[in-house]
Amino acid sequence: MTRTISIDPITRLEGHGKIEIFLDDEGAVEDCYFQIPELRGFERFVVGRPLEELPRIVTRICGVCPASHHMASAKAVDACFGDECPPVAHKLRDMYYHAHYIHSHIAHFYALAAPDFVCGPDADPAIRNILGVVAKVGLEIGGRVIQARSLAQRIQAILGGRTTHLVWCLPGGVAKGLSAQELEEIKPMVKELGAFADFSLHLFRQVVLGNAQYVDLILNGPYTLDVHNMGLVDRDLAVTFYDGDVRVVDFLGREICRYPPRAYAEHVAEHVEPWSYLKFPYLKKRGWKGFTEGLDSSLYCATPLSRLNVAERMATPRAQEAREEMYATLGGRPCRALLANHWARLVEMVQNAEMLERYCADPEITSDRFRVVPSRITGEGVGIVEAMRGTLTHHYTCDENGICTSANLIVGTTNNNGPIHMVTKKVAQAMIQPGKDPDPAILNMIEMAFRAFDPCFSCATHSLPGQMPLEVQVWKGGERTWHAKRGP
Amino acid sequence: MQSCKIGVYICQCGTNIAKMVDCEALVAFAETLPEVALAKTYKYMCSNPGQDMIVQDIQANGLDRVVVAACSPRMHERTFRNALQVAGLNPYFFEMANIREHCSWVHDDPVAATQKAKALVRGAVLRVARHEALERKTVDMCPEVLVIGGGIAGLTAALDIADAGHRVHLVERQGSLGGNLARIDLTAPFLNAARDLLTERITRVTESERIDVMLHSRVVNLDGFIGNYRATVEVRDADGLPRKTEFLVGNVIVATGYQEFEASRITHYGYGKLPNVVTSFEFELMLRHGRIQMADGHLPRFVSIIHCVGSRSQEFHGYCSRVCCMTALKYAHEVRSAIPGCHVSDIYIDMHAFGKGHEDFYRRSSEVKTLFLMYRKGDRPVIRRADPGDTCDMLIEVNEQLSGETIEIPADLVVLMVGMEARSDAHEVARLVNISQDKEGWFIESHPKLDPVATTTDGVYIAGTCAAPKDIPDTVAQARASAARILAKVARGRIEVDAVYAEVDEARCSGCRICNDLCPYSAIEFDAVKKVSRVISAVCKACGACGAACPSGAIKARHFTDAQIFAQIEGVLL
Amino acid sequence: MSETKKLQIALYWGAACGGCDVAVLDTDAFILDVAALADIRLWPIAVDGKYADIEALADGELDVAFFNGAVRNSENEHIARLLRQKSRILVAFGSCAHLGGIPGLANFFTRDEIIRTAYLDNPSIEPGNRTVPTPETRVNGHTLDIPKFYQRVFPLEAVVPVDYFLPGCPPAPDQVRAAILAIATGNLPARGSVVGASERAVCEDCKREKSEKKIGRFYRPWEIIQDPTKCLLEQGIVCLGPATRSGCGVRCPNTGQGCRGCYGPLPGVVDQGAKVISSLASVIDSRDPEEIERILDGIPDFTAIAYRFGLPASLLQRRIRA
Amino acid sequence: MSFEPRIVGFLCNWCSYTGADLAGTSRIHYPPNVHIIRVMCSARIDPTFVLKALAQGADGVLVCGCHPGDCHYTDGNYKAMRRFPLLKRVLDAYGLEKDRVRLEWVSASEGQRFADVVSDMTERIRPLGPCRIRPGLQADMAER
Repeated sequence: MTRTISIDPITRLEGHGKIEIFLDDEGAVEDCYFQIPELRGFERFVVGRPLEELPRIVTRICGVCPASHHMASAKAVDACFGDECPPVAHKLRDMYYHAHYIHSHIAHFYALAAPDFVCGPDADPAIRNILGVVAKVGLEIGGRVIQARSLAQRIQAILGGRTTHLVWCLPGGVAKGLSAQELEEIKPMVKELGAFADFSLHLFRQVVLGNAQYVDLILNGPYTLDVHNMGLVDRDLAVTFYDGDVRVVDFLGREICRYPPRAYAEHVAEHVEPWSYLKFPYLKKRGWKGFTEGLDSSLYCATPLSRLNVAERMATPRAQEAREEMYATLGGRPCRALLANHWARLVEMVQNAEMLERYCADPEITSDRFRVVPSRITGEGVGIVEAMRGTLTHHYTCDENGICTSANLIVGTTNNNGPIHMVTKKVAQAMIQPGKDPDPAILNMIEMAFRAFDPCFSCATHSLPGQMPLEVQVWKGGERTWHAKRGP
Repeated sequence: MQSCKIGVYICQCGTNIAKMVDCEALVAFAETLPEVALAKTYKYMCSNPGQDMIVQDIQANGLDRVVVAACSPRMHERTFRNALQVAGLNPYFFEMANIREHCSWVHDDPVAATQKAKALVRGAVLRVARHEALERKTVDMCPEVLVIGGGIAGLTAALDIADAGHRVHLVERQGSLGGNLARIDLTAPFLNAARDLLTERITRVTESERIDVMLHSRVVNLDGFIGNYRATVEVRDADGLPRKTEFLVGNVIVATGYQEFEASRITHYGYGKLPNVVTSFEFELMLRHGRIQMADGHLPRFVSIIHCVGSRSQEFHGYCSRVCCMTALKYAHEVRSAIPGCHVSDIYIDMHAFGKGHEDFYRRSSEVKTLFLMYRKGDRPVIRRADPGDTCDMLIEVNEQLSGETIEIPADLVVLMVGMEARSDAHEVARLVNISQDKEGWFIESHPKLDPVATTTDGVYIAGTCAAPKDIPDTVAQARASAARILAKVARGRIEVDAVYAEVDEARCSGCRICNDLCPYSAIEFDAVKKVSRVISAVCKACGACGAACPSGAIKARHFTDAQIFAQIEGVLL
Repeated sequence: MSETKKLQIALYWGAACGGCDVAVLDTDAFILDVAALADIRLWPIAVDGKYADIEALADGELDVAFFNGAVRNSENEHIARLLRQKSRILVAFGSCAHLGGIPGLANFFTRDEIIRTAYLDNPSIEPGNRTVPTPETRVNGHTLDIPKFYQRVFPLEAVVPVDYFLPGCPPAPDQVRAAILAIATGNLPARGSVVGASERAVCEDCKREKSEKKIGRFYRPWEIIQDPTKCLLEQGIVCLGPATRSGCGVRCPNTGQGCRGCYGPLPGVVDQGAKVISSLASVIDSRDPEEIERILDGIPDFTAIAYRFGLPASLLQRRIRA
Repeated sequence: MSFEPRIVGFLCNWCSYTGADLAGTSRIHYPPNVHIIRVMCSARIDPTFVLKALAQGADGVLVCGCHPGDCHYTDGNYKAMRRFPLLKRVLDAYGLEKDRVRLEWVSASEGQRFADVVSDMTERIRPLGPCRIRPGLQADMAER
């Protein structure tokens, strides 16, 4: 008799996830499925729309990382229009994107990851949240976190007119530039964010690295996967977010491939399972090999840690220092410990802050040459950016009037669908032993695994990044024999 | 929405409706509709007993909404609104369902017609439940009148108004008064001299202190609304230089007359090519000069008169020009008197002699040995130049209907009875004063039978042949009627304007200014301080364009609100 | 009840992007006030919770539930019904719950067309793939369920009665703040009302200069460099501002882009897109049918602009299926 | 029973409604499928009315105004003329058959023309069958 354990929904990641665990007669995990129950169909319903509308439609794929979709879309549209976007526009977009990264990383680190470390993985779930973090670190620090996130949002609003669901990019550039006055307004904010990024690293060292138990959890828990890494790199093979080539490196650090965005379809394909609305991307040249680890695997992760793993260096000096510290502590590059993603996120945040400082000092940034009227329509374009949660691809074709004729999207979190499915099973197998009732701690274990990916199923499954109140149900012969839940 | 008590009345219109629509079934159906308190059917709802029934039911049963399913609202909406008013109910709590013109008269299946009538009644019932009480406003009535056109109609109207003590602005395009009538010698059938009819009037008009005659002038703009029009007239001074003058009037009479049909359009009559083919107006000129002669100065021995030139034909005008038959008889009479022994032939389709004394005139004309030849519509006589050896100038070939033979007759002079047609500039006038034209170009009356001098624009009246061909008595009657209508209104001093107009809910207006340029009457003004648009209700003509266009739903077209029309849509989709 | 009971609130979603929750986070320090003011019983982005927790509540136990996202599948509907049952006040939060939102553009297509594009006809799909997700799958003898993907998108109101609508994609944080305070203090308009938005159109708050309108040509936004001081519409750039409630802070026109109507129609307007048709076309500067068509050609895909956020709540709701 | 299209007609008061009245006084017979709603001017016809009628179950919608240049309100019909093609584009995007919605100019003197328009429209809609909008929306609710 098979027993089924159902974890439904996986809220704190995005609401719309479900895990089914099937036990064999002995009570050992036979199968485990991570299911995404949601589809919205953006790839279909952007067809027929004028291309310039796409960047302002696709933001609604994800309200958490709308700028990622906006930028990837804008770049794909630029390509369809013959890539005439002036350099200042690219700089402004990149600047915006760094601010967006900071806002998102702050939200993730403090609201989602920090409760585990600051409050402790065993803390009462009722206080294991951002409010609990504030209670623990004090209102002053809590206030500073909220303020830093707010500053990052404010910089975006000044640059692009809006934060969530911006409408700023259009074929040929951006709809508004940055005035000298606005730049002066931004400068002190950038300074504060730089200081805040350093502060966050400091806090991480203090709270996490200062606790041997946490370090052990990161390095030796069940949270490693032998799959490959994907991320964007610039010409110097440094970490980059808005623009670059895609690089895939295996878990031993060897380059599998490096390609420009337009070649994505030669390198990535998506597998479909009938039991999930979310597809499973894999390395196309290797073929679909199922949910397997190892050097032959065709699966890869695309996470902050992956980005650091595929790159040879950071693009800025303080970030490079932070990166070196991280790899030195975790036993070198590449790193396979999924929980190290939290650290990688903070390293990235330092680079984001430094890049903002760099743009603030760039005399060209307030130029009024932020837009040109495009002169041609070429018909096809691919735009790839690093979304916070993975490599994000938008691929469009259009007719001679610039009307979208097809669209294909491979969204950040989707890249990680296979690895998430696998790590879920791994954790389940570690936690569910034959003859033993499922341990309620399975909830937390799975939650922490997920949180490492920061899976944004708004993007992929289309719900929210967030807490993961889990519910585990064990079914025997159609009857629920065991039930555990984490609730408020 | 508050609940209401609706009375539904199904008019049988004698048998006009009842023969095709099952009125009893309609009553039974109406009784099932929401908020209908009672439903009745009656022979003639528009009759006094019919109206009384409504009044009594309102008073006895506390009805607060009324639907009458009968003829077109264009016919009797006003009648029933008045009945409501008599009963003390706001007249806008009324709606008509048109089950005659739009139903019983146009369908031949009683079942389908009854079904359609039910849908129309349901539409009216659902609509009337959403009607609102509307209050009519009154505005001052300027007693001065603008008369456009100095022909017999314009002159007559101007005199009546001036005689009543009010100022008239008479605008005439030509350099003299009199219009087309001034081109005519004697009038039929009593053979009064046109000159006698006109001279007395022209003298009185030009001498009147109350009539400001503007010759060589034209109205170039008319703004405003009944009681309050502002006219701009372009006047030519002694040197022929145009200057503009502006003045206020309360009402306008359009009496711009007609033009004659261009005879050369019928090529085989040879007008313009054959020297002895003349139009009736050219013949009038001969009569006025006292000598009927051919182009070479000789007296004609054979005169032919051809009727219906441009009238009653498929290619030109389908209508009858009304005055030509009698004028033709008059010509026959005058030719015979002027040139004894001259052979007169009268080539006609039918002889229209319907006016007072006309038939008698026809009989007398037949007695003066006029040769009457009847041709068929569409089979016109053919005129050709006679051969050199012939004793006449031309030969006319007619397929004569009474004898059934093709007859060829000699002619030295052919008179073409050219019909009347709408002036080629009638369109400009129509736009200027905002009235409609029918497909022939004639101005359209408010109602062809019951309101023949008013137009669809309040304060603008039509008189004479600008509305349709007519003879002098009809023209004069219409002129005096329009003058009387105006005088009656002027006498009241103030004028009630329709309560149906658009209004802006300022709390909803964002000042987007979409509507600002849409109003044909410039009734929408933008308040730059409050940043809202506003409708000047007295100027608004209730077309509803702004209401439909307002993207915010801030403009309400009163009595044609979205809610009312939505309800009617729902209702008619039975 | 002897002591003042804290407000019991829940925030939950259907087919959503998460932007609405970010909008709540964007109220910044106000969140702390909310925490003091209310018990957040359910808010997956920040507080743990799941279906079973909602199910365990007594009917009407929640004072307010904020539902964001549209109803796209059976699971969304299930949650909507559950929240309706458990809450005294149900608020449709954001454009998707209010009008269907951008996911509602899917109503121009059939379910099969969407599935086909996502899983069969696209350049990165596994070569030879013929698998599509299905509500019930047997794998290794196990049954796996996923929600039923509906033929079309519904706004929340199509599924359950809604007490208030808080529009916007996403709602402006100021409006969220004001609406939550209004609810907390019981200072609410009649049920069924839109809250957190103006009764006037976006133009009211738009600083661009406006004059009488006559449009001789429409431009796509990339076709001209626009004058930042003048009304976009007067420059021929399609803007739904006149037909859209204000409250957003004029975010898009201030950025130099036309409004797309996320705050929905004005009070009493039943079909926002129809009002856009009517107003926009009325001010076209031509009386020649062919020229009018040419001018209209300047707005390709007009329908998906006019109904960008409101297709599922429009009068016709979706494309007609064979 | 054969399918009888239900058509809602929006007619301007001054030309088209009067034209329809003239068809009546002239006893010109035409099919009973059009149910007329009177508005003062074709410019009052908000596209919402057309959509509303379709959503309420109309199989067709007829919009009639004065001939261009002949509007009682000077140029109201030009507003209708401008809105209509945009509405048609929208209806096309919704997948509605072209023949179901029609704009015609009918003057006060064109009773025959009004009758012809109604006959022609009825005959064009008949083979299309009932409009699928309303049953489709009802089916959506049932399908959930």
